Amino acid sequence: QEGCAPKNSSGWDPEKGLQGTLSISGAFALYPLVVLWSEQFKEVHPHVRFNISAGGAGKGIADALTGMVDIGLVSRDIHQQEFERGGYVIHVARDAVVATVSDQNPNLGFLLRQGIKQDEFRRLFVDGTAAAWNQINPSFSDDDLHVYVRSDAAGAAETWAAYLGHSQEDLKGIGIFGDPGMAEAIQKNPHAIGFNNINYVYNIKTGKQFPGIRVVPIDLNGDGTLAPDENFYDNLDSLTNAVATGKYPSPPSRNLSFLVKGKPKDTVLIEFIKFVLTHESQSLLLENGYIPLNEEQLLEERTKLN
Amino acid sequence: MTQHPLIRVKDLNVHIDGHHILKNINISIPDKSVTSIIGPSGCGKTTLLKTFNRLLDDTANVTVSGSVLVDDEDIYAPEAEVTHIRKKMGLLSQRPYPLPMSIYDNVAYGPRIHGTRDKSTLDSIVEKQLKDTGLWDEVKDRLHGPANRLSIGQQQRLCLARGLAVKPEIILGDESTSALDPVSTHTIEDLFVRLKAQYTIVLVTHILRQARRISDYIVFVYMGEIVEFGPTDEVLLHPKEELTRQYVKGFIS
Amino acid sequence: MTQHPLIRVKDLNVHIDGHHILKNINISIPDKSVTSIIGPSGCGKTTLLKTFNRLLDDTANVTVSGSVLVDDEDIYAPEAEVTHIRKKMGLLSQRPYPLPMSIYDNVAYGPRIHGTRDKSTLDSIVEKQLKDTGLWDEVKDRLHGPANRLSIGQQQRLCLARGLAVKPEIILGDESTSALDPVSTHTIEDLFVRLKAQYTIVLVTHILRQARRISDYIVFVYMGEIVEFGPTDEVLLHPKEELTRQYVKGFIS
Amino acid sequence: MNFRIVKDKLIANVMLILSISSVSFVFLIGIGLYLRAAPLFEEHTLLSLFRGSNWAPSKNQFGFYPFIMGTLSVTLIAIVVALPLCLLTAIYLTEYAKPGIRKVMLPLMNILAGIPPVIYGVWGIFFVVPIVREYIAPQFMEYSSGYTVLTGGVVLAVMIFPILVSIVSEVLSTIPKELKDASLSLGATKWETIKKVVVKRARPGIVAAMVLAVSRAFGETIAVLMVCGNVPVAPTSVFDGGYPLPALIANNFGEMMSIPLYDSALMFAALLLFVIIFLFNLISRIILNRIEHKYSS
Amino acid sequence: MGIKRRKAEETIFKILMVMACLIVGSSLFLIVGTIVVKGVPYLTWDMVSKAPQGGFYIGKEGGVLNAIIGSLYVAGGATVLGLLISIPISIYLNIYLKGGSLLSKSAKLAYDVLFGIPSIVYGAFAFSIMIWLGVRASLLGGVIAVTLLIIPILVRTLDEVIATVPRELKHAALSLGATRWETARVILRQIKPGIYTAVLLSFGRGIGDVAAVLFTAGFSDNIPIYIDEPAATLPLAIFFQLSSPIPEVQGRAYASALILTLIILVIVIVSHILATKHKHKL
Ligand SMILES: Nc1ncnc2c1ncn2[C@@H]1O[C@H](COP(=O)(O)OP(=O)(O)OP(=O)(O)O)[C@@H](O)[C@H]1O
Ligand SMILES: Nc1ncnc2c1ncn2[C@@H]1O[C@H](COP(=O)(O)OP(=O)(O)OP(=O)(O)O)[C@@H](O)[C@H]1O
Ligand SMILES: [Mg+2]
Ligand SMILES: [Mg+2]
Repeated sequence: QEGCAPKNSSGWDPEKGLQGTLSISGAFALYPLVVLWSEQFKEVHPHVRFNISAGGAGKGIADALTGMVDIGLVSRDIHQQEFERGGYVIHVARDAVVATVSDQNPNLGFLLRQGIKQDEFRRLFVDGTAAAWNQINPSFSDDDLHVYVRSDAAGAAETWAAYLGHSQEDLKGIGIFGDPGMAEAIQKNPHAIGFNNINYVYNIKTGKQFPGIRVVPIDLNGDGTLAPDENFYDNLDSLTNAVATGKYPSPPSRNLSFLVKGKPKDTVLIEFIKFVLTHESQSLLLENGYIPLNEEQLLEERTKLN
Repeated sequence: MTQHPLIRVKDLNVHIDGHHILKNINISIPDKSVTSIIGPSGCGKTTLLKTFNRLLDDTANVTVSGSVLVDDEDIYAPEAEVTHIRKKMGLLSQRPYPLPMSIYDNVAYGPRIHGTRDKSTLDSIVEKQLKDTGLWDEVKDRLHGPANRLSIGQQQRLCLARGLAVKPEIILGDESTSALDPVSTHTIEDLFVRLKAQYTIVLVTHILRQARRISDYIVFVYMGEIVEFGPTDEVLLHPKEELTRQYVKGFIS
Repeated sequence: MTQHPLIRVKDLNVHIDGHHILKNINISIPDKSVTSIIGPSGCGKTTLLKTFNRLLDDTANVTVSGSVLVDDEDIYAPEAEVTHIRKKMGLLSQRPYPLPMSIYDNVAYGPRIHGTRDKSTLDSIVEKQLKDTGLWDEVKDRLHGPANRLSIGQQQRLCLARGLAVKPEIILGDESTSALDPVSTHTIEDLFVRLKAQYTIVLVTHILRQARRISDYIVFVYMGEIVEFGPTDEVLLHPKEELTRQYVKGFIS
Repeated sequence: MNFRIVKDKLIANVMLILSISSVSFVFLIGIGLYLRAAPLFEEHTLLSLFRGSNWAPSKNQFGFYPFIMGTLSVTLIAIVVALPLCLLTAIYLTEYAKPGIRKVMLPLMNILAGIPPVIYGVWGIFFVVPIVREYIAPQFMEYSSGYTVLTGGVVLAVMIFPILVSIVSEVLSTIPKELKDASLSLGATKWETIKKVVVKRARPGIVAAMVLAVSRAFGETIAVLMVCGNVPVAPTSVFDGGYPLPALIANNFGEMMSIPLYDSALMFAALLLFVIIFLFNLISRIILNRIEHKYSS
Repeated sequence: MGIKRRKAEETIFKILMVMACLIVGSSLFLIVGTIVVKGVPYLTWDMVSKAPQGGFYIGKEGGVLNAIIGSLYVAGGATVLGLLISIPISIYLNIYLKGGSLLSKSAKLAYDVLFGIPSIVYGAFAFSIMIWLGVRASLLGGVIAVTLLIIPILVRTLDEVIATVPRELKHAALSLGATRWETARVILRQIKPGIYTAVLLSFGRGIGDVAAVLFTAGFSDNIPIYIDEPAATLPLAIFFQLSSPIPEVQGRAYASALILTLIILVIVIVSHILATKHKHKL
């Protein structure tokens, strides 16, 4: 039974059409999506084989840069050193990170009405000195303040930190493992604040926020109230719209990307990436809690292939 | 049998793994005397001694029925206090097993758990017991060395010393001299003879001469049954049963 | 000593843990005869037998110096082949240790590793050895039962049978009858006497009568030294050394 | 006949090679870790790595002190919790328990040895974190999130239960019955026999099992990192969060392995852990040898 | 110290022991209980009979057959490989070598150290070698990493058990002219229950570990057929599904954990049967 997998040469065959093998590895966040895409791609090009494995963004990058795989799946910013080693990045989807509190939070009313300013977030997550809510904003109650951050290295935390002008290691608070862990910890503690990827806050099917957890709006213009055009958190549609149109800033919205080594030349690879960048493929994103690229972004990414 | 019977065994039956090892044992062992159990290898002598001490208790697949009365107390009664019984009866097992400690600590083990803490008392107990068993000279320089480095014969005497140090009322010796040279054997036999003034002694032995030399009564066991029981000379010289006659023939001739 | 000396020991010294256990042993053990080693418990008899077989090799803190020649081959030479030597010499150890398998497999173990595979050959070897040692009747119904459930005396005979099944040229028996009743002892003694026609036999024994009955030569060991070595009657009846006289006194009187 | 001896010799040589190569494997790992950590030494002194308590790789600050303390405290708590419980359990199972209980418990241990650490972590979040937060911590302080070194230690303790109980029971069950009988017939109670004879005889094995369990505790990763808070600050009480070295490695390795200096720092963390485990084992082995020497036959 | 006090001491310790046993037992039962309670509702026949179809990880059709098979391959392969390596080593250290020789001492130390090295480090180590050799994440890589991980467990457990075999037994076999190897086989027979314990411990560790397979075995939805293909493993599938935002998928994580538990249960039972069968023969 055991032995080596058959190797087939990659390229175009007049009889079979596209044929070859694509190896992909990297971030868990993108893995389910890529699996879906590959299934659909195979319906059109049945002679293309996929080897997809998950193992973390760094693993994907390392694999791609050493030529072990064709595509590395990345859910965080690419570091300078990784570009220097030949990393070539094509964005394929967007995601957003939002601040979250429990719906039992004593300040929930205030929070929903006036939002939190960027520098207040900075005081919450980076300074780490505030012990009570009213030390952030005098109009809040004097309840204890508990700040939750991610204990595992995660794209979400990195992105949230980038929004505050820092990196993940600068975030101060109690470390919680994983996005689900964070959502649960927030639900259980009325005095806590944390952050999540949007798909852990909104029910994808209904578009509503999960019970027990609420998004903290960002007071984008810092005027102390939440204007209607800053308030798009009611359901998933309006939020993703805001992300797609750039109303919700980036970061904390972020790109999910493919990393390949050097500009792609292999036909199968290019075809697959092109396929991912079609509207049809992008439409899969929404129902999975991710946000499609908008028209300009799609164009921009496609030109990277030429 | 003029003396007061100290151990009374009634209708004792032992099954191991479905084999009937001891069959309908009924016997009264007299006080302050030496009783020897003789019989061919594998006839159940060791098993019999172990039932006196309830050492078969935690072996798998063993059932014991009947009763063993020691000082009129049934040791197989549910309320019987095993530790107490075992202290009263010192079993010297057939295969010597030194405890994993020094020679000194082996002998001091019993007195210590029974409450003797005083160093000099322990010292004198150890010395006395080792001298009694003729081991003192051989080991006095390495009392604190590991006991399992001793030769088998030395181990046997050590285990004797260890067993006697708790001053049991009843001594059950299972071939206690089997690994000993004539001189040491003599020492131990003398010891038993001296001890019988105060204690009740039950010995298993294969050496009929030894049985003759030191015992007052003899039990002959054959295939798990008691064939004959009586005063030494009667059993050895004028056996009533044909089986016994056969067995002691080598001795008589 | 008319016979050809089969085992020649030269200047053998054994130290264990810094204690000098065997001192300057020089002896030639004759072919096709029974040589008995006697001596008080702890004098080094077992150790001596073990050096013949290189069983001390893997014990920590043991140093052996001198040479042991078997058939003119020095078994302590660096190039000596231990397995071969051990097959040639069957050591029957003082404390019987059945291997963790059935009674049958215990006896068949040796023949099997030495190449006998045929079932019926093995069957007959097992039956013969068990009959020779007088165990057959006692165990024939449970040949495939575990060997460690046997009584000590049965174990001893089993280990004898197991050791003889290998057909060693030299038999080293360490108190091989110590746990046996007179009848079984007799069987084993007879066996040895029969075997000596073909084999060289070295026995350790404490029973001087037994030494007298079966052995041609006697070695008397005392505190790690050989005190006297000679034909049986000479050593037992007319000892040259005072120490020997003392030791065999019990026997003579 | 000769074939057997040749076979024996051949096997001996193969085994010798296996044994030696496995010993050198330790060196290989040590050297490998050192080489991969080496870039870090070009910019930092060893002392500053040990003593520094700031962890900010992007600002080139690599202080490992909090992680070392995190590792030590979580492991210590785990051992303090697990050791007495497991010893008593193993003794109970081998000596006192009815065969029925024994037959359930020992296989259960083996099943548990195979449950993935993630599940222990999840279990810790479900049960241990709330208990610490709601019931234990409030006795001592105002607020604790429940994600503390104590929680980590307890979860870790539960994780090493199987290995401790299994090995100790295995060792205890090999003590010959005759030895126990010898002590019992001197009038010792069963407990005295266990305390003074069984445990003594089994001591090398028990100590070895303990050493193994501690080693395992040092290295256990996922379950601990899920519950111990992972704050890179040296804990000052058991209700503080902590950040053990293995957690640091596991957290960041997959994400950051493509960044050279970060990678080196993680390999240095592994090297540190390696050294800690090595020293611990060396010391306990020296002690173990003393014991073995005293009681071996 | 009267008999009463001594009995009292025994009673106190007996109570402590029962309590310890209860604590250990109940914490362990709680873990299994959690898995059962949370996993049973999601445990369907599809879970064990199908590989993930497209969209399995967002709550659609499929199962974790790929991971079940991957795990069995990885843990089974590693256990067999590990036994082949570690039985000879522990025999060599205990039977061939003189007690207390330098090699045996340093080997034991080495294995204790290896035992404590986190599985992530084994994973990283194997991964470095794989990059160096140009081997990509695959079944083979996973088997190698897990083998490295469990060898110390096997060697040290076997070592401890062999050390308890009385020397007389070894001598008995040797003096029948058995070679050291044949003697070793007798001793292995004696310690068979210990071998089962060692195998179960290491198989368990191997099948349950995430970090060692994370980088080395990869993760793929295909049922692995070839040894150089990436293969999913159950713990990784659990780890991965647990982090999903979709409750359905999280539930399947517990169902997967339940499957894993059942696999181990089956193996425990089978080896128990083997062990008792052996005892009968003895
Ligand atoms: N480590 C040690 N330290 C000191 N003496 C030791 C050590 N190991 C063995 N001995 C001694 O070596 C001597 C020889 O032992 P051996 O077993 O050969 O005696 P033996 O003649 O067979 O006695 P027995 O008739 O009782 O079997 C004994 O006195 C024993 O105490
Ligand atoms: N599990 C078992 N199945 C069958 N027979 C058994 C079992 N266990 C013990 N026996 C038998 O019980 C009998 C009694 O054994 P015991 O040890 O009491 O004999 P003994 O008279 O002391 O013999 P020895 O003089 O050889 O020591 C032996 O024949 C032994 O084989
Ligand atoms: Mg007996
Ligand atoms: Mg001897």
